[in-house]
Amino acid sequence: MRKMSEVHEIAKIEIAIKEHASSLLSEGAECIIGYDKDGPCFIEDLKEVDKLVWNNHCIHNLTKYLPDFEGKVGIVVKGCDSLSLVELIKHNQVSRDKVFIIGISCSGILNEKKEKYKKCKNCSHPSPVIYDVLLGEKPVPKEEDHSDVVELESLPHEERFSFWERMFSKCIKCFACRNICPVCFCKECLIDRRESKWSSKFVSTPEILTYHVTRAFHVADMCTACGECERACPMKIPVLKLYKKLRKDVKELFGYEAGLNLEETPPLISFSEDDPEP
Amino acid sequence: MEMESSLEIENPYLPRLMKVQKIRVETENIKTFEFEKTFGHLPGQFVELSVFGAGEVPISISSAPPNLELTVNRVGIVTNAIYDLEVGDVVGIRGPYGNGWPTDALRGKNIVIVGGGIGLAPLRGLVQMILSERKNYEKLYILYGARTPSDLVFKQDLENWSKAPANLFVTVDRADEHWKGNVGVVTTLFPKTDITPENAIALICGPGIMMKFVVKSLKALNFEDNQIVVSMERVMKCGIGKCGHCNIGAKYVCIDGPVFNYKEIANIPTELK
Amino acid sequence: MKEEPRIIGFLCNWCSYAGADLAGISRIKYPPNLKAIRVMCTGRLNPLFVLKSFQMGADGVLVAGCHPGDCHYTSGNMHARRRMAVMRRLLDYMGIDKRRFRVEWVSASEGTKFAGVVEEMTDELKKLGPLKAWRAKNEKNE
Amino acid sequence: MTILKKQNVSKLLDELRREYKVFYPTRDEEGVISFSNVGDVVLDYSNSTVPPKDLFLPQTETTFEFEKGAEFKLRPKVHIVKRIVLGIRPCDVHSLILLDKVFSGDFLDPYYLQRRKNTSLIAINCTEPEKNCFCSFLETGPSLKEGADIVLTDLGDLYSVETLTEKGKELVDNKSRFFEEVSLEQEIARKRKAEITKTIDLKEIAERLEKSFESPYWDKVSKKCLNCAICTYLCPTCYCFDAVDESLDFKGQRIRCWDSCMFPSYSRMAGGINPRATKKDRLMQRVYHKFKYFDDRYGNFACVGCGRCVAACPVNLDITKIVSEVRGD
Repeated sequence: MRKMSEVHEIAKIEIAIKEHASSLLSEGAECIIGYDKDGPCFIEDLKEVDKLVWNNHCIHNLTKYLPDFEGKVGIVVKGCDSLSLVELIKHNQVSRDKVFIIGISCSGILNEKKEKYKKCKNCSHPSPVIYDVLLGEKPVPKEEDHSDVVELESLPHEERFSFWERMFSKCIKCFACRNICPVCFCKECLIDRRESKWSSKFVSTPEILTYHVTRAFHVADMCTACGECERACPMKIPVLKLYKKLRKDVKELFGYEAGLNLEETPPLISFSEDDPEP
Repeated sequence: MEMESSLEIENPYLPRLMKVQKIRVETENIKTFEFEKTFGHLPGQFVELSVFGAGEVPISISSAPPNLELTVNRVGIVTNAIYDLEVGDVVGIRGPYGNGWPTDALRGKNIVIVGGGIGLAPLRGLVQMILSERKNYEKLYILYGARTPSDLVFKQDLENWSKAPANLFVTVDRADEHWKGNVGVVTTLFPKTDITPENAIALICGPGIMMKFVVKSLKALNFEDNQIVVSMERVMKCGIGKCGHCNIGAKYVCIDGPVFNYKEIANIPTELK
Repeated sequence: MKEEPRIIGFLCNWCSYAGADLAGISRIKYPPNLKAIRVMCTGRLNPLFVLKSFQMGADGVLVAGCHPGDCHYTSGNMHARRRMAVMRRLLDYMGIDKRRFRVEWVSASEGTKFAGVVEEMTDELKKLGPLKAWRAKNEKNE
Repeated sequence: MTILKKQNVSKLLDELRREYKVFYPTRDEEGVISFSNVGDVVLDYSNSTVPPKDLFLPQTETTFEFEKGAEFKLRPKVHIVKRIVLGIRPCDVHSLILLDKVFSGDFLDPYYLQRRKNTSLIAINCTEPEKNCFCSFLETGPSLKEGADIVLTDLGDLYSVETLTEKGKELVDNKSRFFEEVSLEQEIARKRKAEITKTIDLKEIAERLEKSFESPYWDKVSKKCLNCAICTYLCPTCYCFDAVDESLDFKGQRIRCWDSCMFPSYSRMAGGINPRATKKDRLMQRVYHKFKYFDDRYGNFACVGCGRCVAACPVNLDITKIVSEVRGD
């Protein structure tokens, strides 16, 4: 249950979102990417600003949609989402001056059963790291939780493999994890390229493993563990456990965390003389 | 596990093995392959052609029966594999599929044939058929356009048709130094002809954008929708109305087409993209 | 018959491939378990190469390139070093023992080192046994 | 009436397994429900996460193998195994009736039809639908009147058993020791009636869709679509498939696998032209195909109201909302 003060806080945020949306649209913004009662929404008309909400359905990472727009847009961004936005800007998918960031400090989104979503349970960045305006009270960031990764690491190889084998044998290759991922911004995915024969349409567990490991590797230094992939998965495969491992390794090996600032060079497109040996 | 008696179903996915008998180079990227004369087909029908290991693609038959000739442009994985075939190589063929041109409805009519690029392939068999029983038809116009002179297919046929009792007009989008004919897209040929909609049927095949503009030109000449017949191209995987890919409205290009009366598809806005 | 380990080696054209060649012409004995694939630089290595190797039946994968600092293209191997470090840990996490994926720096003059690496790896893979789990199965149960 | 006591279900299952390959709903550790022939049977489920259509149209299957060489060989791979699907829901049974229409006709699909012919269906009526179920609007549930061989209805500690076909009757007769004949008229009254709460407005949908080809509504509603294949892969009536060759050297196979009209590659022709190039085109195709084109061709909507696409869409696209809202103006 929410405390009364929190309810007030939520209502205040919603009003502020609407106000910012109105002024942005009247200043000529192409669109406001926010939430309505059905999830992601795109407000282009001042008359529709009232549709915007801030409540417990606002789980989606809206930064996914930013590269679809060319003009100036306003976007509602939670703490976790802001990390993806940093990556998008860093990788030239979004230009900073074309986006007005309505940042929201968020204490976690509740699902239908009034429990925190899985991805919100161990939130390390409740407050946006990048914003033009910040709504809500700024909570303190927590250390990122890697306990589930460590737990799996401690198992013997066979058990690790059978864990992933069982998980990925469920995969139906709907590609929701890839398509919802903000940092999977390639226009054409390697996995879809039939010419190269690197991937097969034959759905078998090794083939699925190859897909997921390839994707994990491709987003290794961009993944911000926003958790959208895992939330989207209809088969409830804990894919985040894979990506979090990469975040952990990249941090341990190169001291880098994706999504935290715009200046740092991504480690997998750079190197240093004294890098650790593989 | 206990086996139950199997249904007696002929497997429509199983191709017939056939050998390439002759190959003719049409352009830099287009070749015509000749096979045994084993099946009866209608001009405008197509087959599913397999190169095992590469895959299967729908290819329209470019000859009049009983000859079986397939003209292939290399654009993807499978068509590139087809392009590399040699005489004697084994391929798989399923079909013939589709409805073909409405040959009966053409009798006693003035016929306007408009082809663009390799789109002349499904029309070639029709022209051959009409010329072989010329007296059954009235005037015959053949309008053909390609990007450049070197992209013109069936050069020998074009040569023959120019001497046959037909009005042949050929154009290219871009000429080279040897080209003495028309230059411009295929629709620029219409003013050079005396085509009228009276007792006429127009049959079109070519890239989507070309067909769109040809339909426009024909309508400007007062052709009715039902006097226009088009042959459509879509992604196809099965050729027999199962896989869903070639769906246009309630129609499947593979079993309801590929030849459509323009009236059938005119109301669906995505049809001629 | 016991299955012999199969190793796929991605060898850099400018050093390790020549190193392997040198091992050969110097008649240094080493196990015949490695199938070499020449790449122009270890920086060319796509993670898919490694995954596909395991999927197609390799028990081990060796990536060998120029010593850090000696890359023919200035820094290809330096990039590879970072990527392979991540890859190696990731594969291990997925259940492919670290020892099945090795990255070594072997120069054109290090025939002996090359032979040693292959020998060591073959021995290790013999102990680990075949990696069946990742191989492509061709039929899902009906 | 005939009844089956709940405690006899597993015994019946064991017995059936001697003669048939039996598939039934199972629940995994993460709570995903799917049809399988191993694991514990779960019959108190609302609906499976994945529809049982893959038992008839597998996600991947080999249509034939080929071998190049001195003699060229083709080997078709049609599977003929006697099977039973136990615990299939009415909506999913109806989806098979729709798929039957697609896979028969002028060309018969032996892969699908062999499986259908050799599979008996023991359905189970719905007494507790999910919040996204809207089968009553499509008359595919919550109770089943046709399409299965046997229908069970949960009456607390027992199931009432109705046989709908000769095959079903034979099955019950052969295994009569697991079933009981009782007069339980009062029990029928106890039958919980399923409450469908979700609605879909199908009034004049064909006309409304006909008129809205150019409607700006589609631009709006399609903007958030991610073009993943959840909605189509989890749809029990989606049947589109792709066919590709997989080969190494001289041997190989032609496989067919599910494909989705939500993928750009679905309609992209070799050479790059794509008649359905935008999200909007693809979403429209899905909706039009389900509620107009399929109806025009086969006389039914290609939707059975199972609600899976609504429940699983990661961005809350709701086809019932689209169908109810779309207007020509």
